[in-house]
Amino acid sequence: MADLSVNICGIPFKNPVIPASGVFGYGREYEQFYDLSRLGGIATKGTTGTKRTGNLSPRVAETTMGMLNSVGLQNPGIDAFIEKELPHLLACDTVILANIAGSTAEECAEVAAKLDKTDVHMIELNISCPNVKLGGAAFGTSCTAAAQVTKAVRAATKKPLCVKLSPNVTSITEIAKAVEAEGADALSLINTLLGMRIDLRTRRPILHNNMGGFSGPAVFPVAVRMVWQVANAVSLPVIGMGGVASGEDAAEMLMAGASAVQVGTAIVQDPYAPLRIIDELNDWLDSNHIATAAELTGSVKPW
Amino acid sequence: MADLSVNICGIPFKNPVIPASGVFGYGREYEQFYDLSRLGGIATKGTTGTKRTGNLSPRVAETTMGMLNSVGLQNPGIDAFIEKELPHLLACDTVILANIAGSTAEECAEVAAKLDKTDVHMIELNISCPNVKLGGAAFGTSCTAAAQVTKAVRAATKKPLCVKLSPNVTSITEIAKAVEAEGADALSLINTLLGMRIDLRTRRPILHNNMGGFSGPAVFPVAVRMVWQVANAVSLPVIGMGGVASGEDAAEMLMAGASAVQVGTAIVQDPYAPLRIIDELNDWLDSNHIATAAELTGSVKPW
Amino acid sequence: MKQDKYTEKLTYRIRSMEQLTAAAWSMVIECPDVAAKAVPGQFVNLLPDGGFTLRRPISICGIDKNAGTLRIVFEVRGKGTKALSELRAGDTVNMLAPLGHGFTLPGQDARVILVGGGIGTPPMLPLAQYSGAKAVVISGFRNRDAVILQDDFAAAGAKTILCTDDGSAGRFGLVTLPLEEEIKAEKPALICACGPLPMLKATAALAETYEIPCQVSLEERMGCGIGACLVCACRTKDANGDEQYTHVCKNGPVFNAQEVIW
Amino acid sequence: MKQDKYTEKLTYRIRSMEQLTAAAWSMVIECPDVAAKAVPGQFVNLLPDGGFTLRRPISICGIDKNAGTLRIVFEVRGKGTKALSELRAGDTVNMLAPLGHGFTLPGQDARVILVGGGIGTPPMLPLAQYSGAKAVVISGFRNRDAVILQDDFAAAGAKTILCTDDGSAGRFGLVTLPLEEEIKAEKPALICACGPLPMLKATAALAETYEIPCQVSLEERMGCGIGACLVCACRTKDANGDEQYTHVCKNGPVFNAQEVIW
Ligand SMILES: Cc1cc2nc3c(=O)[nH]c(=O)nc-3n(C[C@H](O)[C@H](O)[C@H](O)COP(=O)(O)OP(=O)(O)OC[C@H]3O[C@@H](n4cnc5c(N)ncnc54)[C@H](O)[C@@H]3O)c2cc1C
Ligand SMILES: Cc1cc2nc3c(=O)[nH]c(=O)nc-3n(C[C@H](O)[C@H](O)[C@H](O)COP(=O)(O)OP(=O)(O)OC[C@H]3O[C@@H](n4cnc5c(N)ncnc54)[C@H](O)[C@@H]3O)c2cc1C
Ligand SMILES: Cc1cc2nc3c(=O)[nH]c(=O)nc-3n(C[C@H](O)[C@H](O)[C@H](O)COP(=O)(O)O)c2cc1C
Ligand SMILES: Cc1cc2nc3c(=O)[nH]c(=O)nc-3n(C[C@H](O)[C@H](O)[C@H](O)COP(=O)(O)O)c2cc1C
Ligand code: FES
Ligand code: FES
Repeated sequence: MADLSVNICGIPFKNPVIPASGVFGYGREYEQFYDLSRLGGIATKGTTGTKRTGNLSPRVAETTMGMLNSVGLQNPGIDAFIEKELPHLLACDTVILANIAGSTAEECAEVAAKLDKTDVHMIELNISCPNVKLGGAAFGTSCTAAAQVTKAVRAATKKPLCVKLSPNVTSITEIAKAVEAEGADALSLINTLLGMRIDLRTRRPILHNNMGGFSGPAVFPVAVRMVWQVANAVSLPVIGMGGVASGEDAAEMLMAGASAVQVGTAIVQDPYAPLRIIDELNDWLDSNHIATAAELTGSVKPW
Repeated sequence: MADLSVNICGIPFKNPVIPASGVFGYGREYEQFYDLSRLGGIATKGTTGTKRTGNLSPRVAETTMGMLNSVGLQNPGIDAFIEKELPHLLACDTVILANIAGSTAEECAEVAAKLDKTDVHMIELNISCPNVKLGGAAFGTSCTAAAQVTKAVRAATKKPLCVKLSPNVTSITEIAKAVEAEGADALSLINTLLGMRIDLRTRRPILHNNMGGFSGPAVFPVAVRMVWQVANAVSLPVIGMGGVASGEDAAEMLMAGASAVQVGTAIVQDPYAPLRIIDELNDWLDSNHIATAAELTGSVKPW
Repeated sequence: MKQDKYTEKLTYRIRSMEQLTAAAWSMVIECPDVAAKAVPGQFVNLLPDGGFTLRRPISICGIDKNAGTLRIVFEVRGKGTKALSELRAGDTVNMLAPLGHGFTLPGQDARVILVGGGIGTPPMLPLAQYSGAKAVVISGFRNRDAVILQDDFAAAGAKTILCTDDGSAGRFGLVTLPLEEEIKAEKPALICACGPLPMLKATAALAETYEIPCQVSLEERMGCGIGACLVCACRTKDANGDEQYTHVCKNGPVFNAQEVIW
Repeated sequence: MKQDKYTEKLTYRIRSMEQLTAAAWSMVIECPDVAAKAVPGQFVNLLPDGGFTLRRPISICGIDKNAGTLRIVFEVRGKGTKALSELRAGDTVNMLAPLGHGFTLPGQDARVILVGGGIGTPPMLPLAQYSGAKAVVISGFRNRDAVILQDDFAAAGAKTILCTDDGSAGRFGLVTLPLEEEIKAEKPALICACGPLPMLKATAALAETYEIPCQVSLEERMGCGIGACLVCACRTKDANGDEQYTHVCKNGPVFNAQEVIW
């Protein structure tokens, strides 16, 4: 048994495998399958200042070894989250990353301020949702906007702040540096790429939103590249995600520079995916005589 | 039998399926498998002002339903291309798109000027190669640089000029508009996404260049999205590519707004891929009682 | 599909596989734990082999708690259902089930009308078996070649009315005609329906006109199938009539017709 | 793999499949058209089933023009070779072959020394069969459990020298020791080698010292396998000693050792 524990911003994680925001709801649906305390942590569904109903359906399309979604931040709003979901989550004996978003920097800051008074472990600020008109990717694709929203949220909370970056940019390292300069404690990446599929029979986009967020094993090489670039550009810990579906994928993401990984699409396909990834990572470490998962982080030797 | 012919910039193509630049060399290797006149056209390997040896090996890595390459524009230089390869290609009875690149706008213009005096049908200006230090993606990721190199090449040739765009940008439509404004006659997209893979055993990037160009079925949803965005942003014909591997993929790319498709990675896997795609596109049109391939172009009805 | 202790939990053996029409297949799956819990109107979510990302939702068409089996009937539409149709008795299938909220049934002695359209017909069978002679099953198909399950409905003791769009089998025309006739003949306690949206709409409209409770099974493209990923939203009204988004996989697939915003 | 008239052209039947060691397999493929053209040192490029993008290059280990078959011997290294190892006689495999530039051999009466390291040993077999008693085959393996093909070399009539890194079979140590002994015993007309880079380097160095022509078979990650995609570059010198990039799949895999920039 390798030592899988990792530490990010002073928070101890049992293992580096975290269900990604948006695929795991608030965990309740997965409790029928296993004890959530086995997870490294849980990133909750993106929560905004007030309730949102999200986009019209269809909101999902399949792609070759991936998927598109256009949920559009459907959530009950921060007050309902804190009241109805958070107590249960905090009782789960795992690290809770509250994923937040908003149409304006003020909304994000307000949500963060409310969470600041709770026992949530970390705030993950999503500046990269491709499925909403305001905020979302608009924050994540400009250094100025990314810096501004990070600054506002930073002022609103002393909680460890992880900013979640968009891959739909010319230079993700510049955004990363802008966010680091405004006091982010960690970075998570990648959110979904922007993609599209068309139904040949109806000649309509499969998603009612026309375009949507592209995730899953297909995007893994882009995610590894960006994690590597960002980890080398900033001195913050990085949580890597995008296509992680096996223990070996997790090891690769850690080597690229991540301190932990999040798992999204793989869970949509199979509720047991995070447990399998934890086991496989452990087995891989053992069979390669590596004592700890933590020592993988950033261990790739570039040419 | 549906009518597969299409017309781009006044050039008639027998069918809309074109082997993409870089995977088909100058066609010679494929003649052992079939008659090149069956192809809609051929995009030749990127050619620069002088001979280039490319990057160190390994230059290729496999990804889930995709691949990375870091060839780095290995080619014999424009003079050797015109002298040794072009005559043979022009005798093939198909449309020849000469793909060109360079470290500076001047180099690109010089190459274009030399081609201007030949019978090549179209020039495809690659401003998006992720595998070279100078030029390449540096042109394709800034509106100013993209405009500048397009302007220089435009001044050097009266041939139909297709500019090949990079997907590694925040807004591909802005680059497209900048290039349109400088006189491009057509656009082709997408070149490869930037990706990375790591060898877990050696903890080294698989590619000697660390990062490389990501292509294949995995990237298809990004390509469809960008083709749709660009086709709606400019009034130039678009040649779509990125992951096309079947007749249905080709139909989807056409619906998104492409006038023809290029096929890269699918040919690396299977030399017969373009013929299969032509046949499948024909069968799909026939079984859907659609008379011409051309009428698919841009026929998607957004929500 | 790589087998490990986690996939094993979702792996079930196929007892039998039968082709019903050119496109439709009937599969019986050995799954005692699932069959024990399943109720009519619920669905299973199958992951075909061969590189698919998303599972395919298929309604439950038969529940045999003694044999410990479920039956599903599905049509080949795209690549995923094609792959499923290539499975044979003895093969295994990766399945998450039973999922969703099923039909809420009146007593067995209450008259129910069950309306099925095309491949929406299968989930009506367990209801017909429950209500037996008190059930009227009205099913509609494109044409003769698409007709399925009529013998099963008859065997359940239900009054079985067949319609086709082109009159090539049973009655000519839409299911709403015999539906209205049957309502007029004797008002049922409940109408249940599954099929294409226009059919569901028309059925719900008739139910409203005649003030009969109506439950409809909806379709939406799905991800997780268990209520977590929120991709399968459909528009419904809450008790106050306010629009809310609910999720077909968890709150449905069966909804009271009055809740649905058509 | 979907079958159509194009994939059919590249689809071949497996005649036999034999496990040689824990990791190594021997496959005989029915391919009269390929066998008719193939020469020693060439390779085949196999596309495993199951969602792989790239083909896997494997050297030809046996050419039977009468039977119309090729033999290959490969080791399970990653997912692709694992998938190939699961094929059985009667299955088919998607293959592009024969590819590349093979060995250029002297007359059958010339003494040749064939040096194979590990899974680089298989391409030496057709050479041994050609030169028979005039061949000396020196092969090196990690340990006893990895040893392959020694009986085949002996059956070809070649002098067969086995080395292992740990001395668990044959001689203890590297192949270069017996290689130098054999060179000294009688200078060969040619040395051929395939195996890990350090072994090839050492072999080439000895060949240069003793001024013996030497041909080496190189490995590089490949794409198309036919010389078009340019991903399999290796550094070689042209006649003037100028560095040039050549391609393992087309200009090789067999090169004159003197051309190679190590
Ligand atoms: C609750 C529910 C119950 C269903 N019950 C049955 C049944 O009993 N018998 C039956 O034949 N079909 C049923 N369907 C429809 C069935 O799920 C689709 O026909 C099937 O998913 C199509 O998959 P494919 O791979 O063949 O098509 P593709 O078009 O290749 O599938 C691509 C993606 O779109 C999704 N998709 C495509 N069409 C539909 C659709 N109509 N509904 C939902 N998702 C779709 C697929 O699941 C997949 O994710 C049901 C659908 C739902 C939501
Ligand atoms: C000309 C040539 C001849 C060869 N002959 C033999 C032989 O006779 N027997 C044998 O066992 N092996 C041979 N090899 C090596 C064999 O190609 C690799 O072991 C195999 O491709 C590994 O594939 P994988 O899916 O198991 O590994 P993975 O690591 O999963 O493969 C990932 C990718 O890397 C490539 N790759 C990984 N290792 C190598 C390698 N060493 N050389 C080239 N590509 C590699 C794969 O082809 C694939 O594209 C030969 C290689 C070359 C270039
Ligand atoms: C259905 C779905 C919903 C998502 N919702 C959110 C969200 O609310 N907030 C967020 O930051 N990311 C969201 N994401 C993005 C994921 O958290 C993750 O960044 C992305 O899917 C890449 O990881 P993967 O390839 O493992 O899925 C969502 C992804 C999916 C598939
Ligand atoms: C091995 C390889 C070499 C390539 N070389 C070039 C090139 O020289 N010039 C160019 O414009 N694009 C080049 N490309 C990009 C392709 O032309 C194409 O844009 C990309 O691969 C996406 O298409 P695909 O997914 O069908 O491969 C190359 C791609 C590959 C895989
Ligand atoms: S499919 Fe995930 S919530 Fe319904
Ligand atoms: S593998 Fe394509 S050129 Fe060698």
